[in-house]
Amino acid sequence: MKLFKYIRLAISYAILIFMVLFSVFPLYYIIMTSLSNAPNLISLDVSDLFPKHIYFTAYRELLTANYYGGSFPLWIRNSIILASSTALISILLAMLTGYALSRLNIPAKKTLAAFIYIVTFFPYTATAVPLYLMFAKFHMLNYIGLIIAYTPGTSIFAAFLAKLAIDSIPPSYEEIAMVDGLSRFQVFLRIVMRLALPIVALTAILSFSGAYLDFALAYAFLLPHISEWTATIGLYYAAGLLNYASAPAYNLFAAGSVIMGIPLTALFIASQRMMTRAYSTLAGVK
Amino acid sequence: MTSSKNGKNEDNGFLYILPILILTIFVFILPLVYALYISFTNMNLFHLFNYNIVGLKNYAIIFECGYFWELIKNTLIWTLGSLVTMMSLGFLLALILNQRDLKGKSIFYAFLILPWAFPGFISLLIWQGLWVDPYGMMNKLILPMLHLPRINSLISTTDAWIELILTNDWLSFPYFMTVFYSSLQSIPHELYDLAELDGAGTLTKFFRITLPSLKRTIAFVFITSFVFTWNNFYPIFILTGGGPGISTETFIVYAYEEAFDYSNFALASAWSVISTIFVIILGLIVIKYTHILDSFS
Amino acid sequence: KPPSSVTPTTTSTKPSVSGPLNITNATDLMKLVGLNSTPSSPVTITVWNSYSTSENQAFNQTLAQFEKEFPWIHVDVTYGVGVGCSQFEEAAKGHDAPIVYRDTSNSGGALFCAGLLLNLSEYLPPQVFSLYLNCSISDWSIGKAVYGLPDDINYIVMFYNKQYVPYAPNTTCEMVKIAEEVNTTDHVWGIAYGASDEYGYRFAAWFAGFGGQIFTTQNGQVVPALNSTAMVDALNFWYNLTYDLHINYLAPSTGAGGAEGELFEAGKAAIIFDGPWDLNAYLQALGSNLGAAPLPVVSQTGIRAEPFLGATGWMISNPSVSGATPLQIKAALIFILFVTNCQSDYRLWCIAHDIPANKIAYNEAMAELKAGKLTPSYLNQIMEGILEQAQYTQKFPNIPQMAYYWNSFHTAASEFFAQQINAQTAAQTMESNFINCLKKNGLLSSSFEILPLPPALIDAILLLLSVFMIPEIKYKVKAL
Amino acid sequence: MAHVKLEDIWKIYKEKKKTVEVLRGINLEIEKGDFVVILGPSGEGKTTILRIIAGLLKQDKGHVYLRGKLADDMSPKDRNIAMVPQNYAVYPFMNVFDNIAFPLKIEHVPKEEIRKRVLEVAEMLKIDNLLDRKPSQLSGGQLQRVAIARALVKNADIILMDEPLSNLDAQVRVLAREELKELQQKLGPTIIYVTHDQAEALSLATKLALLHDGKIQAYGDPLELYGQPNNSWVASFLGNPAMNLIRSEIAGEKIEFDGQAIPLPERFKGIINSNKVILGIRPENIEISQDGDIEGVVELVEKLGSFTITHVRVGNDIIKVIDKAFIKREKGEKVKLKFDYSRIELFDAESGVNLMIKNG
Amino acid sequence: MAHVKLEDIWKIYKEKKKTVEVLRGINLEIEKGDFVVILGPSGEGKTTILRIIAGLLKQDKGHVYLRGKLADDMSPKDRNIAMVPQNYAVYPFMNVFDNIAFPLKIEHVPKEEIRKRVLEVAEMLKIDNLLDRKPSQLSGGQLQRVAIARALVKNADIILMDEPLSNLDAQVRVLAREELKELQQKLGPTIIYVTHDQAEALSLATKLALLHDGKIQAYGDPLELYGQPNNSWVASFLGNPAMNLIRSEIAGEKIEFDGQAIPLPERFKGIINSNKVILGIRPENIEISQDGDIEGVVELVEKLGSFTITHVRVGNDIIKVIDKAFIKREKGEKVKLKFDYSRIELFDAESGVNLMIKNG
Ligand SMILES: Nc1ncnc2c1ncn2[C@@H]1O[C@H](COP(=O)(O)OP(=O)(O)OP(=O)(O)O)[C@@H](O)[C@H]1O
Ligand SMILES: Nc1ncnc2c1ncn2[C@@H]1O[C@H](COP(=O)(O)OP(=O)(O)OP(=O)(O)O)[C@@H](O)[C@H]1O
Ligand SMILES: [Mg+2]
Ligand SMILES: [Mg+2]
Repeated sequence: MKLFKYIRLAISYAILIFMVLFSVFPLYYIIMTSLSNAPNLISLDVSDLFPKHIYFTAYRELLTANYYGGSFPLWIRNSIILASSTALISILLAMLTGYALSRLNIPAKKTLAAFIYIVTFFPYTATAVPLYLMFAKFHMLNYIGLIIAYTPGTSIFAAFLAKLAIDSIPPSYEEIAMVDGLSRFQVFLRIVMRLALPIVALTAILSFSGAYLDFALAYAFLLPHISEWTATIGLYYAAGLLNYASAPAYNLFAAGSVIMGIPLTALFIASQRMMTRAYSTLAGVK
Repeated sequence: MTSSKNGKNEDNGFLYILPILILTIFVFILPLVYALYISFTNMNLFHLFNYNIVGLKNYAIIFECGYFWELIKNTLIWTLGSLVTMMSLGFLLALILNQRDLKGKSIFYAFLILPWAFPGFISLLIWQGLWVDPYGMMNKLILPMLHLPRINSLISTTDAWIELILTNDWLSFPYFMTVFYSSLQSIPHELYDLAELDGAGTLTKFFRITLPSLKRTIAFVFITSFVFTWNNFYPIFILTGGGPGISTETFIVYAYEEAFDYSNFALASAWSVISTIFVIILGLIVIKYTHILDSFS
Repeated sequence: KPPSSVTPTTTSTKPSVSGPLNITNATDLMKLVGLNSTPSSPVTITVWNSYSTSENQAFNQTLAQFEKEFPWIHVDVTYGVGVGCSQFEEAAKGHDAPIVYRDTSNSGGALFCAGLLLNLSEYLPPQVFSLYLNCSISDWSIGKAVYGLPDDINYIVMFYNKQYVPYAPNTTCEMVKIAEEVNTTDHVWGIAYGASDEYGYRFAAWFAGFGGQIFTTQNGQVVPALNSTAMVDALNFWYNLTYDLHINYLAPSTGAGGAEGELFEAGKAAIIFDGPWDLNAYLQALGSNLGAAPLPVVSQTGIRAEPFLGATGWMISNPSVSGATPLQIKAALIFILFVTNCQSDYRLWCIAHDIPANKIAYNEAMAELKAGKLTPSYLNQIMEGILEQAQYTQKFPNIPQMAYYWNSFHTAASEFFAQQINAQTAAQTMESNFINCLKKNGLLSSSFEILPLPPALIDAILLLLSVFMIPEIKYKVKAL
Repeated sequence: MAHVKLEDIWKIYKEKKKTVEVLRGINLEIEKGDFVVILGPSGEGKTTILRIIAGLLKQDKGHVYLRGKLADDMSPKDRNIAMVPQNYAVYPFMNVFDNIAFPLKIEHVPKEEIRKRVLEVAEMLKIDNLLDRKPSQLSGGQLQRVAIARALVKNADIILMDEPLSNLDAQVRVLAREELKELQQKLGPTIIYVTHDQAEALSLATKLALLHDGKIQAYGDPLELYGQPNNSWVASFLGNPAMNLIRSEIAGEKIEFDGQAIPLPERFKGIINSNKVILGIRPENIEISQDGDIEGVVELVEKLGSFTITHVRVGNDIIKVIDKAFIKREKGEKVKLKFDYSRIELFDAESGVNLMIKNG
Repeated sequence: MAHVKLEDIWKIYKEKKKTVEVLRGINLEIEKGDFVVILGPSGEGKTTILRIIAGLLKQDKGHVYLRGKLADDMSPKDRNIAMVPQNYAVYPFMNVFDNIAFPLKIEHVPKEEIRKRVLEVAEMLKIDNLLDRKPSQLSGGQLQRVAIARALVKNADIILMDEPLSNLDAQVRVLAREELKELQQKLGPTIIYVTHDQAEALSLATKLALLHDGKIQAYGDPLELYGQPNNSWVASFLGNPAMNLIRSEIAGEKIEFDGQAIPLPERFKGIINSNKVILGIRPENIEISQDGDIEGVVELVEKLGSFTITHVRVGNDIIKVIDKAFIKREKGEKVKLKFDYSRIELFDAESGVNLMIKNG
């Protein structure tokens, strides 16, 4: 009994440690690349894993260089604004939809739910060009357009989780607030969203990182104005990955992604506890 | 589920789902209808404006081109291979983390979600470098250390799949781990107590309680991730480019090439439409047999 | 970074102009496009610029000068446009294309054939085109039409590491011998060439060296000619180096950013084939050990391996996709003439080592090299090697058919180098893939008839879709 | 003028195929300051009534009047009602202070005023030392006080309470009940209180409403209803153990059942016209005693501390008797039962109506 | 030989910084066929005890003996114990049949045999018509039967039940209680039953164990414990309303409190050596009567149907009295109380020990 327990724990820790190494190793590699000045992804020796010199040139360049009206800090700022707005709107949409599906009367609810769900199965390759053309027609090749294009996917996915989560919240929380003088919508904002916080956190993370890291759509929409670029586009450009007529500067690319990774990782770690609860309503007791 | 019963309100909820409906129409349905329409035309770079309806020609091309079935097979290998491995890996880690007597859970967890929290576009490039045979660390250090044969995706289709799927696993296991971890935590421990009392061993408990309890979770993430992986082409694009030959090329990679390399928008749309019909059929089968949407009735 | 001594200041090194046309000042330029006086109201032109970051340093100087000379033209520049035309196509389809666009000549060829670009020969006198190297302008012509003005030419050359390679091999036999020696004595790869990750750009040089041609003409129709002994030989040549002699490292990715280049930079490969665009990376890594020379003569055939000569350049969209007014077109013409004039082109050479396409700038560069003016001095020899290659190049086929070559080649080649098919099969596959692609896209008469699609069928498809999505309908259908 | 008045309220739930008529014509008039308890088995629609009064649910038919005014079209927030929901619904993400202050914050009461009122109510309910805690750190009893405090702080004159004590320990429940009663007497609001617990209903109510079958079966003084139930359902429902109900026949001056006969009390004479009746007598009104006139056999003895319930088989009926705590009886023992004839009730065998009330 | 024996069981939970000693030396001997109820307030460790007996939790100190054998190192499955957990833990994803059959399936009982035994148990518990249903389609009462059926089907001779009736309606609960009792009498297993509901404890237990402060405070026949609590905590806990406990002083032959004095009953004479005591008397052993000798004022009247609890203020103490149901009393009325001296208990004021038991 005891022995079994020790063996089980030993195996568990072994797997965990192995997996942590597996997870962290490529990231370590990225950080190292970002701290080198002769970017080399491939022909490293094992001894090079512990570099003798550390260069901050890539960071310095990214943080100080001006690219004809754009600069990496500016792009990061743009990205954060764009991604946060996307996250906010996705949350709102997901929760609204989840709330409606859970609490309110909607004709043909199941059909509607299945329908909007299945619609998201369509691949980007099918919708990319039409989407661009449509948005061009409506003069929405800008942040608003991007936000509109980003939100529904995550929102629909999250709405399903939100629905299940709201199902498991006793309605009396809302009712008491209504009796106390809030309108239904205010109740939704102030009470329901707060009670379904794990789903809100998950939605926030998924939609934030989706918008924050997107390249293809942002590039198509925002290309003309360098000052409006997002960090991803800027990074591709600054590191020379958009143009074959220059060798890619992987150290810049790595440094940029490390800088970009900081807010994202912070967000993940911060909402770790929420995320580990986000799916609980799916499991177990119905 | 009395809560949803008692909580139901007479209010018309239509207003609440109107925003998502409008956006869905705008962002999915209209482009889709347009894509469907394009797939019946000959729109390409040379007929960008003056294209005509060519009927089912594009679909005929697809079925006659000879690699349709090869692409289906590849897409299934890619999708199922990735999904099965990353779900199992995520599940295993979730089970490990869910042990009550394990210490340092949140620290392990924080490290383990890092691949998810890091910009994927650079991770893929790094992985491309790691897999280079014999110079990348995977082949130089890790695989030899584990006494495993080296992997070279340039000369072997099997190696190419291993490389693709392992990389995709790295990118995605944190998500599955999170999902399963959070679901596992919500299974009442009394269920296990009781089974243990009745003489259930670890395996019995796993198969008779854990798995059935997570059925809904598994179904839900399976179907969403199935679609996502089916439609995800960046890893293939960056790591193997579909090679050797077209042995790791999937529907979507192919459609992407048609659209963006050959500018044949019509054919690309037709590929996408066919691909989508496949996902939908598979998706509906999963939905039907797992009753995943039942809680919406 | 380029050596600082050659960085020009706009005033000091101004190459003298000679030739049939004099377009060095603003009024000349305006006259050339038919403007006799400065227009009363300013115009804005949109410009998509696909320069790399270092090229943009030169471009921005040029731009500043341009705006000073033409204060009535406001240039709205979009930086960071990728080469390859998909972005432009989307914009064009949305009638939102830029007025001026820069891309490679083969992208431009496709766009021109699609009717998205202006035929410049209708707007500019023929003498203008003789300002550019003939090879570069021919890259930008289809038949009599010229659809863009080149600003650089490019091709691949052989880079080698002098530490391992005592002299630049002139034939493949020499190359193999050197590589074998490097292999045995220095224990590094003789050659690094990612043949299986190739889309046929580099390989085209070897194909030509074995006597092959990508296209031939049959009954007046352009058809692929990949299924030839030249292709089989060329493939087997590289196969032999890779698998029999083990002197070529089959790299998974090409160029300075790929495995090829990185091995070369790290001193783990002696020879690679790459273009001058990656020169900076190699210079930085190898310094005076870097050597450059033309691709060798293929010993079996006695023919030189000739790379594609490509040219990037500036083009003007058809007003139907950019909505440009005649005045804007004129401004655009002035702009592309200006950014490809000798001064601007020379500036690109100085700052980014682009090989000039402008004759005067090219000659100036050559003269500089001859005089050994570049510092550090070893750079002169490298650049000479690079420029020497220009004599041994083949015309880049800029016909629309070319777009379908790359993937057809790649698929079969990667399979071949994975040892899954033999060279004959690979050559056949390439060709049949190529032909299929052309047929699918209507560039070759095809067996795919236009299948009639009766309206009832459309209904049926839509119904089918809705049946999958909406259960209610399913029941109704059942009831029927 | 009734403070709260329900007039013929109907409520029908539609679920998939079937419809459930939960309320089928509820009429209720509640005076200001009443403590009305609505008692009924689970699932009979008690919560539904409260939600209709609060405006959270719309009745299908009938009218709600509040303070004399028709309230059908008032939204919940305009009805100035406070509510303690079935599960307290104390917001888990706010601390106790914020929970109590929430209704005031919604009304934009000034900060200082909020503080004052929250403290006042918290002191009254003896939770002023818990104001910083999160709900997860509170026991059931404390949670319930917070919920009540939140209802009181609004100074609403109508308070709805939905089984507020049902989650509490037995001990705590009794204490809470007493406090609640005192509070109501002190502050004087109209309270409508819903429960399925009789002891609670009887000890709290100034007026008791019994809900069954979608109708109010009885409404009035709790002890009167207890003593003289107006129909056999009320008799069988009210009281724990419930009233013994025995099918009997009137044979002249006798009531006969199970082969036994007891004299028909004087007060029933002349008003009985059917001869099949149901005899009702409460367990506490039966004594096991040698001079009893009904013979039976002890079937089961339930010892409950302060008293014992003895189940006595008489013919086909089981008659429950409340016995002294310390009497020892064996199963199978033969006993004699003595009814307190003055406390016998008779119900119509068909309609279940109390014959005394119907005819008297 | 005890069927189940707990010997000095200690259990300490470590949580982040603080450790909680939940069980601090539990001793308990349970005979075969006993129906032992462990009664204690919420959170005192009742579930913990059951889980230790079942082997699901390891005690930190002490031993568990099952059927005379040391069981400390037996795994749960070897203990042959059945259990009904606090929330039933009916597997939500199996139907009723599979739920009941689960323990048998694990033991690889043949299919036919499983069918037979499940049907048998299901019939016994009257759930044979529900076998196809999913748990989500069952009511609380039905769920509870399923949980019990699952425990019975194993034919284990030791069954642990953790508040199995706590989720049920008051009415249903009383019925379920009776059924459970009959079932135990019929099948004869040893049942260890945990609850915080006194009525349940008193009516079910053949032996009652009171848990408080990590110790068994009292163990024995429920009515004896009720009648003669061995310490003042037991007295205050057991009974609803609880025993009146009044701080008093012994002054010669008198017991004095609140300015009143009553004679010291004969049986205490000679065994009292401290003069500060706590006088305990149950509300049902006090009568309000003219010939009472203690004077008080009515403070509150709780009418509970079958009886009334009158709170009488005597000096600083409130004394509760169980009164007839129909007596009307007003707040403020002056009354006289008559104690049944034979039922008085005295406890030590310091240790709370029953002086009669301690010394006699
Ligand atoms: N939204 C709804 N749709 C359908 N049926 C409902 C709905 N709400 C309640 N019901 C049904 O109406 C009946 C009355 O419900 P209600 O909650 O008012 O009962 P209750 O008396 O408060 O019960 P409890 O004592 O269990 O709280 C129940 O049978 C319930 O199942
Ligand atoms: N795993 C644990 N870690 C720390 N403390 C625990 C743990 N399990 C229980 N406790 C604490 O031990 C005490 C006893 O818990 P237990 O569940 O045995 O009580 P209980 O008597 O069954 O209560 P209830 O009547 O509420 O079911 C409680 O205070 C509880 O908070
Ligand atoms: Mg209710
Ligand atoms: Mg417990």
